[in-house]
Amino acid sequence: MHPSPPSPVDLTVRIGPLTLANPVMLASGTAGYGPELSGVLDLSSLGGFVTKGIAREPWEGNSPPRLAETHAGLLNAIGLQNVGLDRFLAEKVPFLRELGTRVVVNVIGRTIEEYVEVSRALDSCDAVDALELNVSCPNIKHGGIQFGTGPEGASRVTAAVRAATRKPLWVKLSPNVGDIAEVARAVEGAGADGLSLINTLLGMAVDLDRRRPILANVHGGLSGPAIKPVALRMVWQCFRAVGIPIVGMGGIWTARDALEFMVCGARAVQVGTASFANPRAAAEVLDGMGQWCRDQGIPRIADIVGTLEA
Amino acid sequence: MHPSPPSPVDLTVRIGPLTLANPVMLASGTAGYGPELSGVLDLSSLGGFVTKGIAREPWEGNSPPRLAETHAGLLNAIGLQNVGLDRFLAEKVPFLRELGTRVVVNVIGRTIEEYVEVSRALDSCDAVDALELNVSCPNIKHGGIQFGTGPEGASRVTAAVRAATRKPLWVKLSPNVGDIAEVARAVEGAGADGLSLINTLLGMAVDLDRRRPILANVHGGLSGPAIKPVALRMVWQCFRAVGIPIVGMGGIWTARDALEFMVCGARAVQVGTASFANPRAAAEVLDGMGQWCRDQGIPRIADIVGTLEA
Amino acid sequence: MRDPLVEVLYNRDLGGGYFALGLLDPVLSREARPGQFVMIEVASGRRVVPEPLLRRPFSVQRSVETPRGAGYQVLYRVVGAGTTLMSRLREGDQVHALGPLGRPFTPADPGGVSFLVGGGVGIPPLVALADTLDRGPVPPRYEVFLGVRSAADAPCFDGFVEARAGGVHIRTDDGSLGQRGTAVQALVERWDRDGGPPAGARVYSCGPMGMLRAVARACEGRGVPCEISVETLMGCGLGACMGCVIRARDAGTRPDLSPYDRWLLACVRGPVFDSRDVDLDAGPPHP
Amino acid sequence: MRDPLVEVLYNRDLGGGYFALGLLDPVLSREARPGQFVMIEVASGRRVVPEPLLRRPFSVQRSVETPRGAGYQVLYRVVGAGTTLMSRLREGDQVHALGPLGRPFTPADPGGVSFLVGGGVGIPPLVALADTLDRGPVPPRYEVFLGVRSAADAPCFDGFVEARAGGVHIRTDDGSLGQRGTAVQALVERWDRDGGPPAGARVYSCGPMGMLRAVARACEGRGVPCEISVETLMGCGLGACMGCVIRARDAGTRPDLSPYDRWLLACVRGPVFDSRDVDLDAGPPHP
Ligand SMILES: Cc1cc2nc3c(=O)[nH]c(=O)nc-3n(C[C@H](O)[C@H](O)[C@H](O)COP(=O)(O)OP(=O)(O)OC[C@H]3O[C@@H](n4cnc5c(N)ncnc54)[C@H](O)[C@@H]3O)c2cc1C
Ligand SMILES: Cc1cc2nc3c(=O)[nH]c(=O)nc-3n(C[C@H](O)[C@H](O)[C@H](O)COP(=O)(O)OP(=O)(O)OC[C@H]3O[C@@H](n4cnc5c(N)ncnc54)[C@H](O)[C@@H]3O)c2cc1C
Ligand SMILES: Cc1cc2nc3c(=O)[nH]c(=O)nc-3n(C[C@H](O)[C@H](O)[C@H](O)COP(=O)(O)O)c2cc1C
Ligand SMILES: Cc1cc2nc3c(=O)[nH]c(=O)nc-3n(C[C@H](O)[C@H](O)[C@H](O)COP(=O)(O)O)c2cc1C
Ligand code: FES
Ligand code: FES
Repeated sequence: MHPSPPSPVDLTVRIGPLTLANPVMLASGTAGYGPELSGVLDLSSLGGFVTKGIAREPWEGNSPPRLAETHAGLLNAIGLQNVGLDRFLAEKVPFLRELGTRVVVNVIGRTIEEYVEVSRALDSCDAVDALELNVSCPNIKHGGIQFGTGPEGASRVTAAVRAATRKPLWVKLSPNVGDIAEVARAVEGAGADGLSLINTLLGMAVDLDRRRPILANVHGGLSGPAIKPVALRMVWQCFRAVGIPIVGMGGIWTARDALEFMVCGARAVQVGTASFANPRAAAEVLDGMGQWCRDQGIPRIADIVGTLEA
Repeated sequence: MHPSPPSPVDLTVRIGPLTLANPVMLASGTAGYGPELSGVLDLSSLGGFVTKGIAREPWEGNSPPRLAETHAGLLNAIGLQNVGLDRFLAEKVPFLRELGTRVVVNVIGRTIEEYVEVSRALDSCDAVDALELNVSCPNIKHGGIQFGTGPEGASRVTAAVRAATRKPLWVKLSPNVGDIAEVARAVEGAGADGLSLINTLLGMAVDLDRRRPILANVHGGLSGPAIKPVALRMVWQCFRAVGIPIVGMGGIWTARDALEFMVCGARAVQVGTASFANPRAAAEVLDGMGQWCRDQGIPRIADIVGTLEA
Repeated sequence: MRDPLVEVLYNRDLGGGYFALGLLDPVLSREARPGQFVMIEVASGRRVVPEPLLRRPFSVQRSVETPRGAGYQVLYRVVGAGTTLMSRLREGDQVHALGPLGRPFTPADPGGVSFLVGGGVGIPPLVALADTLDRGPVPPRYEVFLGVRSAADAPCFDGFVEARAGGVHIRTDDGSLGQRGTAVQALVERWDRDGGPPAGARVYSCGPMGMLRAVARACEGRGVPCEISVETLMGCGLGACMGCVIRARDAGTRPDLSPYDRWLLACVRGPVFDSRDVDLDAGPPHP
Repeated sequence: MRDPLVEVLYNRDLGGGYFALGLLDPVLSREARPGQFVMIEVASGRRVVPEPLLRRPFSVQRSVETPRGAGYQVLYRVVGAGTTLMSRLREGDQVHALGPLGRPFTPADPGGVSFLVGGGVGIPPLVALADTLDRGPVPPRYEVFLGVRSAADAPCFDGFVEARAGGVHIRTDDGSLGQRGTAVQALVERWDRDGGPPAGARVYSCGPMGMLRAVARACEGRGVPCEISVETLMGCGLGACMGCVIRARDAGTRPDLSPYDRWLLACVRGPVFDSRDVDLDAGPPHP
């Protein structure tokens, strides 16, 4: 046991050119556009905020039911309902600008051109600190998924967006692939500044008595503690495969979960589904991380990144 | 509500040429070679029994720790420790011959040649009702995994084994792929009589305070209720992609879980991890399935296979 | 918005699978408006990861005063895993209860006549509304029409058993209590008998989807403004998950409507909607 | 093999994080042999999928007779999620307890002298062994050497506080109870003082891995047969999962050994092994 150091723990982390006050962000699609959780949670206390996916045009999303609970998990098939670029800039950005934390915009598209247009428009938006390309949403039939399942598609969209923006560019990969490290390397080669890992696992739930899928969309994305072992594995695999920083997520519920991701190589983490069960989850995760560092006598949290002995 | 029919429910199911007395089997690697659970469970009451994977030579397996619990899941990295073909035939088959249920041998190999040799030797073994090719074990570095992650590898090993045996041939696929239906179609084309879905998801667990992986092998296979949504999705995808029968598994804990797999297209099911928490789980699942059919007025359980309206 | 850890004041078994849960929360007791709801952490405590994973939404039925302090009551029916766990809560247990959430009913202007039409566990928010009307500046003018399946569901009437301004009309599907029929039939019969709804009539309704459809049809056909409270499956209650949607009326054909606005978030745009704003026939808002 | 749903007779808090759990099971009470264990469903009841998912292994410490019938006792220490849940069991609760499992100790032939060497929660199976020896046909000849960290761990001595044939020697790491030192040091000192182990000496040991290594070294150096009971992480207790392995001695270099037999299943080949059969240094049998 180390004695608790008197000086506070340095919680800042750097993701490429971007410095975050601490490693905890809210994950895309689980915290709306900002105002939604701000009544219960002081967003400025967090390291960053990731918006719901933004497309060039507004999207309608899927029919309900859009959610189904599973053991230690949640299936969602929102279908990327979103306000679209123009309304995002007009209605959502003013709030985000005052947030007092890093703002990351999750970008979606049906075609490479759409990704590029959204990214280009955001390039000149001072309120935006980074872009997170969602090449991995499993909920739309003709949507991003085709880019995320192979290294070629993922690197093509990455390269195209790279050329359209100087903002830090994170690419959020799909876990529904055979070899995540291969995709990670391809995306790194195409100019990504960081990787967000992982999006949801493609899953399904059944209403036995009615013999129907519970989700109107049939398939949905599995999130929550159930997927944490898969997420940790992918973060570790990618950490060993690429040099760019990794933002880890998937089932983070407690500070220890988040620290496990960091030890496996994540520079920062995102809290998603946990916010539904407890809207202050991200703040509690952050508190617990600082406390753990103090208890362990770790002066800078960034020092634990990738320290797994394996 | 239908009145309970006086006649008993017909629980038999057919997997290609093979008739099972009922749809419930014990999954490979979770019930040893037969004797292990037979003291607590009447194996003859089940539809079938799948052995631990058998290789041409005995395998040592991985160092411990080999197990790690996760939320609603279990990671294992046994590494396919097994007695090898000769000792299997000499020591294990006599017991299996008297089992009074269908015996399926799970076959593993490091090369196609090894798969073929084991399968050829089992071809002449009357105690064996079917082979289940495990092209998907994630726990060995130079093992089966390379066959399972792509359609080419999986169909090559299937075709080679097909030529070496007349026994019904089930191929057990890895879920760690981008497009399971593509692999399923390839394997069907190569002569498989059935598909077993799914093997474990590749995952990892971390001992935070020691900064080490919990499993000595670092990675392990995730099983249990956590993976059920992924398994149901893959069964449904494959059911729509191929014509050969599917044996479903992955997190089956209750009769309703098993019935969900059948509604999604599984002709039969296997109970794995649940047997650890409750060694009579498979028998209880079977009882519950019969009861549900009676309650629903379903005379033949085979009629519900693939009846999902989606 | 607050998400306090509140104390269970009581959790009364009302019979028939119905319970009344009292929670200690003076702030919410004072601030909640009729039709608003709370998201209750049903599987709190013991486990890091709860099962079920999500909280459950419940209408605030009424404020309560107890020796321990002010709070509010939720009336609920045990239907699944979450409500089963809830039914095991005991006095002194603590749960997180986020709220008050959502858009409340808009009480009628003084002089109007309100018709409160409720079915089953949709009745509780109407109790809150009636309590508010009773406390209003002018003598309230409202009438209550309630329907349940049978006498076994009588606990749903909790809060309307006492005398109310304009009377309470009770219907059961099987006639085992009150008259046989539905709440909406009773409302329509009353209007038909009176030669139509009175001037300044407004309807407030909450209940199963079939009832909401019927009440909306009855009101829209007669030009009566109608607010309905819809119950969809809710992930967060805050507008963050987009899981709770209900279809906007004529969503597919209105050129003025952004595709984004075709599905409305019931937790923040509702649960109370003007019946003309939503399409109750489009896709099940809930399995 | 049986997996009965048994009733909790009692679950006594012994202090210091130790508990004594009594389970009603006349059959197991009669049939369990010293060193055997049970797999207890710690997270039974409430939830379809338990958390933790797996059962937990515990040695049968002793048979008990109660007004309710015969049963057995397990002495355990709260160390994690499973034992925390276990500590909440109450009289009358029911749990599945699978057993008796595993290979027991082989009590010495009459005439031999047994040395029972236990540490911490490895002491309970030695109570079972001592009880068996006490019931044997000839006056038993055995001595007990026990070690724990400090006086706070005294509950581990439950079952050895009463007088035992050849005396009970107690050591603590910090000297806060009995003499300072370890159980193995005490054993070795005794032998050294007597000019070596007596003829017909046998050692039975259970405790932390470090202690088992020391006891095995002491015995093997002096040609004393030694049985040790190892605690590995167990998935099933039945030989079905292959999770619980311990390394066979010289596994990598023995040409007679099939690769299959390099890792031994502790639940069926053990938990009691001849110390010469296993390699206690190869890989942590448990994190
Ligand atoms: C704004 C709002 C206010 C509500 N107020 C009350 C109330 O005051 N009293 C009360 O008893 N109930 C109320 N409900 C419904 C209540 O939330 C559900 O009954 C509860 O979530 C069911 O949880 P469960 O885990 O027990 O059931 P589950 O196991 O989740 O489901 C059991 C059955 O109930 C159905 N169900 C689940 N959730 C809902 C839902 N949100 N709406 C309709 N059906 C559902 C399921 O489809 C299933 O058939 C309200 C719902 C909303 C959205
Ligand atoms: C054959 C056998 C007999 C046993 N008899 C007893 C007994 O009589 N009394 C008793 O108190 N304990 C006994 N144990 C150990 C007991 O099984 C563990 O303490 C228990 O499983 C821990 O469960 P948990 O969920 O509380 O801890 P976990 O949360 O699983 O783990 C907490 C800590 O304990 C360690 N641990 C977990 N399982 C084991 C294990 N099997 N062996 C060693 N360390 C472990 C973990 O590494 C971790 O550091 C026995 C184990 C075996 C294999
Ligand atoms: C309801 C819901 C909506 C989501 N929407 C998005 C989205 O718009 N874009 C995106 O990249 N990820 C989206 N995700 C995925 C999460 O950002 C996150 O990657 C995933 O849920 C795993 O983290 P968790 O287990 O902590 O939730 C969504 C997840 C949920 C549960
Ligand atoms: C401890 C363990 C060992 C396993 N060994 C094998 C094996 O040898 N061959 C195989 O094909 N699958 C093996 N599996 C996978 C299971 O057969 C099954 O596909 C998987 O566990 C999913 O089912 P479940 O969630 O019901 O356990 C093993 C699983 C576990 C948990
Ligand atoms: S419940 Fe989450 S957006 Fe409405
Ligand atoms: S505990 Fe499963 S094989 Fe030993």
